[in-house]
Amino acid sequence: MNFSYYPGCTLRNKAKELDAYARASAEALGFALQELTDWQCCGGVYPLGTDEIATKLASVRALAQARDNGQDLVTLCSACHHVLKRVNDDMRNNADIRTRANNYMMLDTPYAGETKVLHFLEVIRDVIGFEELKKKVVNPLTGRKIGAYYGCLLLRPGKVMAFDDPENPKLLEDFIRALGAEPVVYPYRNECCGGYISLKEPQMAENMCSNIHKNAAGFGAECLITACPLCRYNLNKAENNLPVYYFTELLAEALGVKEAALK
Amino acid sequence: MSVNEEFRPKIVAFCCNWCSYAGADLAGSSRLAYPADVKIIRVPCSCRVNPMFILRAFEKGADGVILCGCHPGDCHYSTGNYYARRRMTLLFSMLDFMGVENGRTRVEWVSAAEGVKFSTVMNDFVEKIRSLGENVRLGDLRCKN
Amino acid sequence: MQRIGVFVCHCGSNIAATVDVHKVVELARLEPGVVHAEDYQYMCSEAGQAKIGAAIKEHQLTGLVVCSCSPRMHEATFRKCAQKYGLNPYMVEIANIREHCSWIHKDMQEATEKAVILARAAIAKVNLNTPLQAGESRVTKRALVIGGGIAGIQTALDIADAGYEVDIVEKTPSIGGRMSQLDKTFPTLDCSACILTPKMVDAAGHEKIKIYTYSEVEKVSGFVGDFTVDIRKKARSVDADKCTGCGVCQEKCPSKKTLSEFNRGLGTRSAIYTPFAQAIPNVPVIDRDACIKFKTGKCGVCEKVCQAGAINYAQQDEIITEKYGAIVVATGFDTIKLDKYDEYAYSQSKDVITSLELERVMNAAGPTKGHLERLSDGKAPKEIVFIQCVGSRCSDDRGKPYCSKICCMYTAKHAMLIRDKYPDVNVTVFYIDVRTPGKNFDEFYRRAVEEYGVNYIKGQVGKVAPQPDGSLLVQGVDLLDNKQIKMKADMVVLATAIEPNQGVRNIATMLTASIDTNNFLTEAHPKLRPVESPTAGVFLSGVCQGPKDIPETVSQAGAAAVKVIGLLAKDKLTTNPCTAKADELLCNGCSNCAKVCPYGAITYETCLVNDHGIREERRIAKVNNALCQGCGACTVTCPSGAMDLQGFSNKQLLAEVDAICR
Amino acid sequence: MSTQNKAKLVREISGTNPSKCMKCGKCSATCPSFDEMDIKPHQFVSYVQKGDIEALANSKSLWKCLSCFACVERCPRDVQPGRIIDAARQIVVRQRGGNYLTADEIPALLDEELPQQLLVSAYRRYKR
Repeated sequence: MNFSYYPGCTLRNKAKELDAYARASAEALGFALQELTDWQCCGGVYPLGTDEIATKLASVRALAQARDNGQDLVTLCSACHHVLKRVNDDMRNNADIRTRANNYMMLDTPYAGETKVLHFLEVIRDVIGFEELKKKVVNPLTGRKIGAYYGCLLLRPGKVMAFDDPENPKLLEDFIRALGAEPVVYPYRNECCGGYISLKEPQMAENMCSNIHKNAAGFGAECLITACPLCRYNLNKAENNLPVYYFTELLAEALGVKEAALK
Repeated sequence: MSVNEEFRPKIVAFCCNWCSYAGADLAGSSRLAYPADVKIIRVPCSCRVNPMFILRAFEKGADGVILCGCHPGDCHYSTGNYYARRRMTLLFSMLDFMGVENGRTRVEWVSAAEGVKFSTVMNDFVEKIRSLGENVRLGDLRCKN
Repeated sequence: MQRIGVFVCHCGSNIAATVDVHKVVELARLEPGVVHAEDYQYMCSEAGQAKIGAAIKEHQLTGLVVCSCSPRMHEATFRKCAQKYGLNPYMVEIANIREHCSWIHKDMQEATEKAVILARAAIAKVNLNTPLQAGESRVTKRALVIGGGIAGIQTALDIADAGYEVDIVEKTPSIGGRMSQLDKTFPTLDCSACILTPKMVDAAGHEKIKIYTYSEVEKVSGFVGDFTVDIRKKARSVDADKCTGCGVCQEKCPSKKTLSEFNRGLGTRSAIYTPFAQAIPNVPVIDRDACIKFKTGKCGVCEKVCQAGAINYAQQDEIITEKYGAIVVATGFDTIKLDKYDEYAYSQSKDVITSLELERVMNAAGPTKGHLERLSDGKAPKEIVFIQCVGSRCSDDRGKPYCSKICCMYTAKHAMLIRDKYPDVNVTVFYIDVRTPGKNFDEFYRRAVEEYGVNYIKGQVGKVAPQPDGSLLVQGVDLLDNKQIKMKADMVVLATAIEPNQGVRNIATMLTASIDTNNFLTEAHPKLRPVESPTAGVFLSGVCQGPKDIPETVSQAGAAAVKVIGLLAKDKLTTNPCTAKADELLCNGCSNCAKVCPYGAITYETCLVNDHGIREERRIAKVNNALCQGCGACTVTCPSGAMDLQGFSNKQLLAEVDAICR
Repeated sequence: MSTQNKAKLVREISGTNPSKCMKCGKCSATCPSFDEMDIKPHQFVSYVQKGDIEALANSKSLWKCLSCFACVERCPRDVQPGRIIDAARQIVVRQRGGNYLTADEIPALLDEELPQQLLVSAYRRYKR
């Protein structure tokens, strides 16, 4: 089983391990991530303005390439996933944006949102299945109490992202359970970490993140997992924090491919 | 004929008495505007509309004909709109073959509570007919001035 | 040739402000057949009708065209008027120049042109009208009420008191409906059961009322005055004639873990059960999905302990077919599902409940015996937050676009009752608007604030977050202070939007009654005919038509009953004379028309026909006028053009088409 | 640009309809940056309705919104205050000298762990 893969800028740099663990885990789970040949940075945030076309084109290019490959497009970073899914939704449902973007792109075949964008976690849930994942686990993470941190980008707006219930998501909890650990459900798992605000207003982000840590710890979490490098960065900056891991690190560990992944 | 601003199409709307005519009344009492080009003929049920009426409308110079009835399953006479739906599918495909484009004919389900829908449908249909321009097929040349 | 009079109504300024009525008159005069035309301010008024009468006499009119409001509004008025002045009522046609013209157009010239064309079409039609005679149909003097809540019970009682038979069909094992689940009622705070149970007993004991509980309407055919209805009486597995209602079976039943529907899932019940102690009839049913005997074949405890020998495991569903003259829909409401509103943590915490659940918690017969306690740990709450408008007034697809109407008042009631019984409990209400239009309603809400010290905060709640210590962190806003509020609460109560009961769409379809996008049944006229469905013989009672409180429901129930009584009081109904008719010279007896007729109104007879001097026997379609409802399906299906619809004939409709396309 | 045109532009860029707002305040009840904002989320709508884009453009709130979409998700009227404030931000950064972040500032803000994503995101939101 092959998927087109969009790693995004941070996974080439500060979050190399998020990417490496994912590739190794994918192999162990029986699917391959085929990196798009010339992807460009998604921009980190979805351009909200209805008149912003140029800033959406990098995403359109990646989406169209996946379509031409005849593959679904998989992402790992929450931000890339958010941007690609929303631009894809625009290309499918917003005639004005579609026309203008295609006028810029001059593709052989105009792009109209044909590609299916999947987060790595959605692949595990919808294509592999948690039962199957459970079977492949060789080092169950028994006894570990893990809090899932979703953040905003995977979940909202719920109608476009269609990732999970934006107010009471379950995907990461099911994932943690499949790895043999115990998920800790805490209500702040879908609260914002502060996102890009941490660049100029680090204190604001820190306050938000410490509330998240406090809440998760209060319900008994010993560590947090996330899919987003920026969430992890912000969460790590808060005082008295719980350790924060990429979900792929725990996945690779449970699948017994962690050591090999970083070689 | 090229599309121009002045073109005022002739549009005949057949509305069933129980749902769509009432829906049109509701559009009226809610003051939901749609172009005056639409003229409504009341029929007891959408199944009363004989394909002959629609052919006659085009013969006499109509530019578009729309048939509105109760939603499937909600027909006042239980099954009338199902007959209408089947008959119109055949008729419209024949009309298309004869050069009266599919855009000039339409079937819509509008309930008595859907004043907004009635107005939206009519606005949309008129816009469509305006974009298609005058109907030149089927017209009885003897009717021309 | 007809002699047609055209009467153009100003409708005050409703028509005349947009349509040049004089121009319509002037141009109508030029139409073939028109011998008289005039305009008047209110054609439907007595003076207007007198003008029509005078013109009929003066000009020997044979047909009338009234250019006015919708025929759905005043066609009957003008037909009566024609009849009064000696004209056949079916010689009248209406040109709808108000709803279909003046009200939706702004440009006077455009509207006038359209009004003239609509008038022309009506004139063209009247030229081809023929006098029609209405027939008669019989009235079955019995009514059916679907739904046994307060709306259905009240309607049934009122009809029965007038001396007509009424059957109530209720799908649950007992009548009583939502009101039986309520603890107290606003704005008087009297006990719901105390005022409802006597009515339930009255209905059960009334000689004219028959109650089918645990039953559903399965099929409806026929029409006003003569409906035939199939009712499925679901197998109770208990013989109602033998059961004494002693309750031993429920006590001894070993399967006790089913969530109680009556207690909104907050408590449990046995597999053999009556929903509540005052249930009518006091005959339990066996829930076959929960019953061990039905699941495994072993058990049979209830049969052993029943002294009366009433348990009957072999009982089957029964179909009862009955005739009715009128049908009342009183199917009521439920609260919406909250799975799309989990920012309020309804599925994450037992201490977040709906208002209807709070009614059960506050009720002495409820899961906590009336003690106000947290459902998670049984502790007494000290801080309670109410959130208004949960799922109401939403334009997204999570909730409902309408105001549920009852929530402001019942929240004030709950707040007051809690503060009254537990003065040490703080109560905070987050509201968007407090809506209290009703007798003594605003005074009631003010009492909650002024006398009972309920803390009302204008603003919504964004999130309810369960905390590790078991409390709930409520994050809301105070819009008047412009401050975000984070407060700890022990319980959160959601004023959940109401929606028509599941299954009402199915019932509407069976009755061919119209229903709106929110699943509320549509009334025949929003102001003037609020308790009638547009389908003749079908009436509406209670929340199935729109959100209502108890006093409104009871008034509407009475109003629906009066309409039913008015119908049942008649021995005969005049039928619609616009029925199908076959031309015997054209009919070839092919049977196509009979196949499409939904009423079985067409039969075939062998007749002697004189076709231009050739006398022969032919098989010819005959329409039964009492059965034909005038849909016209047969007219289009007829390959030889023999079948036509009186009042909407091929020629008349073609004349209208011609007039419009001229 | 006239105030009216600016208000119109905000409606266009945001693609939202402020008239749908019923003033329930759920956006402000939801917003994680509420305390840092001078003009509160529920007020964004009334500022656009009044046409007072100037005040909105000069507000601190422009730079405190996290684009977390919690207000968008929970708004019962589909008004999307998050898009409205972004449109006001766009109007500011599209003007000459309207950038909230300049390249010179960046070296001082960097640290060892800082992900690239943070820089590009902040650039997109704060700078033309």
